[in-house]
Amino acid sequence: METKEKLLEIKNLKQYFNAGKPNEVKAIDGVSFDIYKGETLGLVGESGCGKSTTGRTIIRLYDATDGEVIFKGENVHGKKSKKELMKFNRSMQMIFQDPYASLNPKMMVSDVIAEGIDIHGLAKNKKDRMERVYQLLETVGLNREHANRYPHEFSGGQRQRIGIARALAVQPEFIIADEPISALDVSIQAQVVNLLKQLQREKGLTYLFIAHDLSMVKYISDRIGVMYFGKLVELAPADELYANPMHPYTKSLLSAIPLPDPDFERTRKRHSYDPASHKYSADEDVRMREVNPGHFVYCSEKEYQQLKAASKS
Amino acid sequence: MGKYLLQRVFYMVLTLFLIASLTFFLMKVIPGTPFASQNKLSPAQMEIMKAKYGLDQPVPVQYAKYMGNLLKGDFGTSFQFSNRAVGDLMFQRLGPSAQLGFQAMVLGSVLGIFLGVIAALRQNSWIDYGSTFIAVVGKSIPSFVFAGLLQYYIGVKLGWLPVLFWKGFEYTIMPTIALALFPLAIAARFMRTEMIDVLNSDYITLAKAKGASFFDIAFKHALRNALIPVVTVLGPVFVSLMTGSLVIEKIFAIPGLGEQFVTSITLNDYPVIMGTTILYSAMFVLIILIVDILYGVIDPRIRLSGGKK
Amino acid sequence: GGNNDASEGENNDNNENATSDVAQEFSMLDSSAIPTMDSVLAEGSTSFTYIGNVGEGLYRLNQEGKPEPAMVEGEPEINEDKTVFTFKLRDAKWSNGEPVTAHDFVFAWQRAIDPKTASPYGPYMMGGKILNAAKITEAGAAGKPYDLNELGVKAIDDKTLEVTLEKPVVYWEDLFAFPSFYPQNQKFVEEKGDAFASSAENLLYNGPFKMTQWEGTDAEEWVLEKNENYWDADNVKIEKITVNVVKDSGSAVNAFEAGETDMTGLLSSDLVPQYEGDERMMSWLDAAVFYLKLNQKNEALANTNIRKAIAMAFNKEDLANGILNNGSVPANYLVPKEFVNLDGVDFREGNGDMLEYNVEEAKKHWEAGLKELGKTELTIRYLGGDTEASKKIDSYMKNQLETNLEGLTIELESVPFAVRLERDNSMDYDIQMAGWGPDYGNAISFIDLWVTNGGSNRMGYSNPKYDELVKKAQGELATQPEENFKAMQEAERILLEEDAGIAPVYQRGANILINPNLKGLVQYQYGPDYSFKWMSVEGE
Amino acid sequence: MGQHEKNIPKERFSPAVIDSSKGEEINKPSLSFWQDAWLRVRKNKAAIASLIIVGLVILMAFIGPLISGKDHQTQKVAHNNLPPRVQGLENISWLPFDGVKVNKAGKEINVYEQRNVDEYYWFGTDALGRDLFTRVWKGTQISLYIAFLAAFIDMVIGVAYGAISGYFGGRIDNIMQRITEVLIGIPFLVVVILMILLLKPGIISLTIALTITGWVGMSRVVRAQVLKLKEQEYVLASRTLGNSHFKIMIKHLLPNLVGVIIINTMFTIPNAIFSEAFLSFIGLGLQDPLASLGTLIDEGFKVLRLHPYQMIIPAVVISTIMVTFNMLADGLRDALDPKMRD
Amino acid sequence: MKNILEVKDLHISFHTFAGEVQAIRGVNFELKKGETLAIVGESGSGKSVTTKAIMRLLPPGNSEIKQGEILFDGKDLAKLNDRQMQKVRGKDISMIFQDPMTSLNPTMTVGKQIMEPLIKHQNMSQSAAKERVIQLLKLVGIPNPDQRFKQYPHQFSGGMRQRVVIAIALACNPKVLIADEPTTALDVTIQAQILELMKDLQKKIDTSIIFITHDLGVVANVADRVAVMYGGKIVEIGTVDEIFYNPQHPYTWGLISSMPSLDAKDEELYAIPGTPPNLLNPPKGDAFAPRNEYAMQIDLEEQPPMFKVSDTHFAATWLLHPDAPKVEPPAAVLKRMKQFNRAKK
Ligand SMILES: Nc1ncnc2c1ncn2[C@@H]1O[C@H](COP(=O)(O)OP(=O)(O)OP(=O)(O)O)[C@@H](O)[C@H]1O
Ligand SMILES: Nc1ncnc2c1ncn2[C@@H]1O[C@H](COP(=O)(O)OP(=O)(O)OP(=O)(O)O)[C@@H](O)[C@H]1O
Ligand SMILES: [Mg+2]
Ligand SMILES: [Mg+2]
Repeated sequence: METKEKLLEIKNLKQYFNAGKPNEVKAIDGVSFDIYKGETLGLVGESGCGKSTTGRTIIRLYDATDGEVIFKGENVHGKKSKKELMKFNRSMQMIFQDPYASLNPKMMVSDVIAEGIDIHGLAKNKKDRMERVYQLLETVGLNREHANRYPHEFSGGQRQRIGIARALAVQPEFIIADEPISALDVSIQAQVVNLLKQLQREKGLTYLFIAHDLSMVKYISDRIGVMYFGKLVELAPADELYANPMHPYTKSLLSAIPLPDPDFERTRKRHSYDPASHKYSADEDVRMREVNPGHFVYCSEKEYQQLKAASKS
Repeated sequence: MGKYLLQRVFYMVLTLFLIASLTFFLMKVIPGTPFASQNKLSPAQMEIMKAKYGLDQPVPVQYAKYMGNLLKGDFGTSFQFSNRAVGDLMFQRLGPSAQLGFQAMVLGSVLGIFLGVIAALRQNSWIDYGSTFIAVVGKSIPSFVFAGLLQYYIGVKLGWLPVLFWKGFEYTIMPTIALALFPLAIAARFMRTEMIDVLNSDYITLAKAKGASFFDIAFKHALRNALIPVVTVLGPVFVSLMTGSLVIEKIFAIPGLGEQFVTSITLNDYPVIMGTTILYSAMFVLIILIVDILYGVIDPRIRLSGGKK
Repeated sequence: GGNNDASEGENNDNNENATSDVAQEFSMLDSSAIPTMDSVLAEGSTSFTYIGNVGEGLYRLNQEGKPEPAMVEGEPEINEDKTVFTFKLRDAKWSNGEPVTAHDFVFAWQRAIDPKTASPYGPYMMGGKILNAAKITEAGAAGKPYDLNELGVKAIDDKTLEVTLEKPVVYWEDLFAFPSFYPQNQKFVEEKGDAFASSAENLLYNGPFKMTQWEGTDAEEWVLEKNENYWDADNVKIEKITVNVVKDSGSAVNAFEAGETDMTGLLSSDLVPQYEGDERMMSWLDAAVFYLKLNQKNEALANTNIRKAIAMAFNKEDLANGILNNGSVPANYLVPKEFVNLDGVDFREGNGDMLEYNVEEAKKHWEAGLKELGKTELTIRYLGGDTEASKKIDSYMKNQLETNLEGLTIELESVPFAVRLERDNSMDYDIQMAGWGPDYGNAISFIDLWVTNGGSNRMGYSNPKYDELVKKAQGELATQPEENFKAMQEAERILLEEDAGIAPVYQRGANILINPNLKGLVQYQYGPDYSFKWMSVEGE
Repeated sequence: MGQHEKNIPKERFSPAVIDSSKGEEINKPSLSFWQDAWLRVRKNKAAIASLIIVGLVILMAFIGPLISGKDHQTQKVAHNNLPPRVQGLENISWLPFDGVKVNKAGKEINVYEQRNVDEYYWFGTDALGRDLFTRVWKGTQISLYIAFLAAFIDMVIGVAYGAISGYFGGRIDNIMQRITEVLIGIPFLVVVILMILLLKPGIISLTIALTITGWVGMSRVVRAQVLKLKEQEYVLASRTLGNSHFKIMIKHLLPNLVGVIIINTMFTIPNAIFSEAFLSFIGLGLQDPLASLGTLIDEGFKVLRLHPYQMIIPAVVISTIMVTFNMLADGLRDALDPKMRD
Repeated sequence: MKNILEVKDLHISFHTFAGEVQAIRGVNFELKKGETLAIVGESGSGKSVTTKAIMRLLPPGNSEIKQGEILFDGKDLAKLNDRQMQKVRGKDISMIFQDPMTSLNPTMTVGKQIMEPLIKHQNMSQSAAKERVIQLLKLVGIPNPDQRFKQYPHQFSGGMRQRVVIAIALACNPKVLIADEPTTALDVTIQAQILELMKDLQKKIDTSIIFITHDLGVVANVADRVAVMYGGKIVEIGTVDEIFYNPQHPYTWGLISSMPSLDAKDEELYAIPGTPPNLLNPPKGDAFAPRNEYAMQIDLEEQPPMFKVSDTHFAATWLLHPDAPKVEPPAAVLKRMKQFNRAKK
């Protein structure tokens, strides 16, 4: 994995809402990780732990309170000229969760998809523009006839694919997918996941895949990060995380996911997680530590030693 | 909560200051003279008159003086009513206006809310259309027409109620009814919309699933929730009612603020115009604050967090 | 009014019988609050009316509207020049029992002229008439020192008042009957300080009535009760009058119909036709005349022909009878009908109609005027009022003028009263409908309006002949009633017939509803609107 | 749930040919947002009736003055205060179009015969002898003009103000909201009077005056809506694509605000008409000979007992306009408001 | 076991301006005492409508029960009037909805909301009801019930609110509890807690539960029997093991194989192509046919009847017709079937 090229480096990223006010929310509180070119990094965690905020801060929808996001060697949040911004906007894109809210109900599908093409002037003329739209529609498994219909005429899965087509229109390298399937029917989820995988293969895309459905995340991701209350608590290759969860929160999370297997469910044992169980003292240096190669856990030095010992045995 | 209130009060004062300043300078731009006998006055006399009311000084000086006095609670003296402190004048007249406004508000909003609830419960039935119709017609008949007809038929022809004046409760009935039409119309219309909205919400479905009766659903569950937005709309309406309705006060000969205000405007009685504007605005921001506090009473979500969001 | 003395006496006798079973009290409506009860500060007819009923000056207007001695006992001594008057005061008392003295007059008059008081009517009524009044005002305005004792009024002793005029004044009795010249008790005024005249308790009364309830200048209700200390109290029948303010004329009528009041304020003209022929409606002709002011600063209106054309081009008859329909009469004059007479001959009889409605003539003048101006069409601004009534009239005027004078466009501007005053003051208008009600019973009250640069002129009218006549009427002819009358009639003729300086429109009719049981109401054409002194309530 | 015993021909169990592209076929009728809204409006009978009546009133406002054959400002004092009389209807005594007036004594008199008038004044005449039919429709024209102009400016300022305030949020929003607070803190009457006094009295200053505070309501509604909309994912998507704020407002926010804007406008219109009538009452309305329904009602009210038709007719017209606009607004809201959808 | 609820040949339509939506087109099932029946299926397949029909909570304006019976304790709920139905709701049958954030009245204290059905159906006094509420709150695992009683919904977290809703539903010990996606809006960890709670409570008061969900994992966790709905019909019904390990309907196959299994990584997920049918004009034949890769001619022409697989297991697919060709289910399903057959042996 060391040979892989770093596409994105996130360093000590912080995002506080209403900073300084009584209703301050530390949505992200010092998160660091890297994303390598061509991989899929899954991000899981319970609702409100800051997953979406992380994604949105990376793509500059929010101005980071602190920390850096370095994309291909450049700080995303630094001052940028209009041209640089445009370039950045082309290389990083986002897919959203809600297939209903993510498409402007008053715009025709062709205009939705072509929005990026128009903004970046990618089409030579009207005909070229439509050609590109048709091509994108086909890429995501829809057909040309859909171009001049309105979003509300589509099912959730179809809408989600339109959203993907919109993101693809500017030919990005990196896509943040914020729970792209959690609002979809089980039978439709697979369509979208397959599409994402296929696109990754064909176009060498890199994904940050945010979800709370761990089984799907495991299926699609190379590595998985687990977030808890604005902090990344564990980061490991997908299989490793499942096989060998180290942080108690990860363990609890894994134990809570129901599997479509009655036999298994009958014997399931749930672990609960109590953050107080760590008993960190104030001066302890709690941070991400690499317990196994590529497997990072948020822990104190003491816990680190214990984990290290446990994983060896 | 305390801090929040403090902040609100600060904004209130700031708003009032801006309004006072704005009105003051606007007042200086309006053409016209406050001296009714102007065309009988010699130039020398005009000088003397202006000097008496301080109108001979440069505008910034007048402004500074006015604001200084205002801080001391002194609104100046009226031009049209000699010897009369604007403060006294206003507060004395505020009484009848406020009473009338309050009565009309209570009558209008209670009836209006009732009408709106009924309309929403029987959406698209003849009751619904009927109450909408009443509400709209109520709003579209100019109040002077309604008040005039009321006065003539109830007061003169039937002799049920006194025609004019402000001398006791029975004197307030007709003007209250005439004035109540406006809040009634507004309350009815907003209530209907909000009620329909609320009736479609999940917790109403859950209430039904609990086996709650029609009555319980309408009045125990839906009403209070639907009231929250209606209160916002009615707040400013309340202020405008409290500060007096020119038309109603004129027709029923009520010594109120509204009628006084218009007279002062037509006579260019600057101190009264200024004073009334400030009073009106003060009541306005105060009522907004009260509405916000009222929100808390109706909506526990706001009560405890001390502010929206 | 109009009852003669004999019948009045009979009435009084009858009333004495009637009083036993009918309460001598009534209620009435007025259309506005009393802006002030301080006779020195008063400037409007509402104030004058109530001040006039609770106070009294050297003279009082009688049932015929003529001044007769009131606070004075008998005729004054008048010097040769008719400029120094020595009055003997009668034994009268204030409502608190103190005597009314000559000092009270001196105090009030000095107070009225004092620039510190800034009274609007004091200097207006005194300036140029009472010795040194104008001088004090000028000094005050310029910020120079002045001496109130220079004013031509002196108390020789408690009961003797000496008044010195600047020059003879024909209508001096009127002047001394006017509320601005009423006495005030120095001790009382100074004791009360700022509170003086701020409510019923802070006033003293020397007239037929006293106020027993009045909470201040914006009070909407007040009560007058008979003043037992009044010197002529024996002749005052009414015990109590309750007055309420109702601004809306329609509401007032409703209250009257419902029996809630015995007398309304003036009816708006819309309501008058409804009561045509009704015994409850009392109508009379006001001394107020309405006319178009033609601003001669305007190039076109500087042309006499154009002015004449305009003055003759509207049908006054139709306006008065068809549109106003409230007893108003067309005015082909400036000095109103039934206002002043000399030995029983009305002013109007000497000076006939002028500037009558005559389309033919108007057109001729119009053509001529246009030719002189070298124009074929004119646009003229018309400054109108913003009340319903004035809008109707203005609209009619516009229509008439435009129809009858080809090429004329009238631009109507309806503005509130305060704005009109200001525009008038700065002469920012072309044509304006204005009216004038007199302050004393002499034609000069109208005639002196249009002297060059006069305070009320404000339309650039100037004619030396006219100025000369007015000056004579006020000066050397002041003591010769006949010549004086002639001079004023000539001045009016010049103003209207020669110059068409203004275009008279109508003389206002006034109407109120009054309970037929109420007798003896007297209306005045200047100063107070009414006197209640001689009223009584009759049984059914 | 019994087993199916019927014998079925074998060939029917052969694999079906299914066009895979058909899998994504949409067989719902293609309805754009507007078609959909129209279908909903159409279901609402009251709204449709209102729409038709509004149409008729607008039509009459324009052709009424033409078909009467009379002018709205010609005065004929000899013909003043005539009650309505309509050809053909004049002999139907229970209709108020027979030119008959009841005098005080309760006797009916035909004013037309009494005054020797041959002409027919369908709605009668006013105090100056002007034809009321023409004046009523001219007045309707003006009332509608005022209403629409006020609504238009309200729409432009209110929408822009609300959208900017809501979209940029933060400090800008705070300042802008304070400004509106100050604006609505000053009594409507003061603002209006100041406007009318500063500008020349007349229809334009009236419009501006009505507009100055009128838009605040709109801006609040729009702001609230924008606050919601700007967090919508399609707006975020557009931002990640690099769209400018201005374009986002135009392309994404505005079209989705159309519903609330229309609804609000529908409420602004009767309000403007109403305010104008109120201003007429206090004498700050239009300049004669222009008349609006408000001024006509005001004039008519003064002589209600003598000439009732002078008020009743314009009052009926104004009430009709108000009722229908309000009904229409209700219908549109039900149709356009996403909350009201199933 | 006794059937507590029987739904027979239920047809429900909605009248919309676009036409008649035939949301439910002949649904049959029964619910036994004490069991949990899970209903799974495509969004829009009619799960909620079915259960709302049982509660008679369909919007009164535009919905219509066209035919069929809903037999509860022998009486047909479809024929009750509003007043009679009010006595059933909350007492015999109660319901939990998907979104705990919106299903509580924001302006009423939590205690009051739980008390309401107690006072209404069991004529309890205020104080007795209050005591019971506190008991209930304890039962659903809310700490400090005395204090919580007086609080408002917004002072509760999502999971706690759903517990409150459950407390309301269970207040009168209903015979049937309908839970329409009760955990979809919750986090997995909280979901797990709620599921455990429901199972616990079911044991205690022996209610029958109808549990609607999309999540097959949840189904595996809670259900005794499972009904699979598609296009307004039940297409397969059986015990949880039968549905998971021996599914017969191609739609059930699709559902099961579109879930990634924890070990399979690189193989592509099975995706059901196409979109659900439009119930405005439902297809003549099997509604699933256009998306069914095993579809036969007859599927397009005629709706399949319920074929019996076992005493407890039925499926509506022509593939079960004796004359139909034998087809190979997707790999993921095959694997499960093998496991099942092994287990059976
Ligand atoms: N614009 C905002 N202003 C204030 N607080 C915010 C804002 N956006 C998010 N938050 C808060 O930040 C925290 C993290 O939110 P975020 O949306 O990133 O969570 P998430 O992990 O994506 O949750 P979910 O799984 O529900 O999508 C939450 O507590 C949320 O309330
Ligand atoms: N009020 C309504 N008016 C018209 N159609 C409706 C209405 N309610 C439901 N439907 C239709 O009935 C069908 C079944 O809906 P239902 O809500 O039962 O689906 P569901 O299986 O519960 O789906 P989900 O999993 O999304 O909750 C859908 O096609 C839906 O469009
Ligand atoms: Mg999120
Ligand atoms: Mg559902």
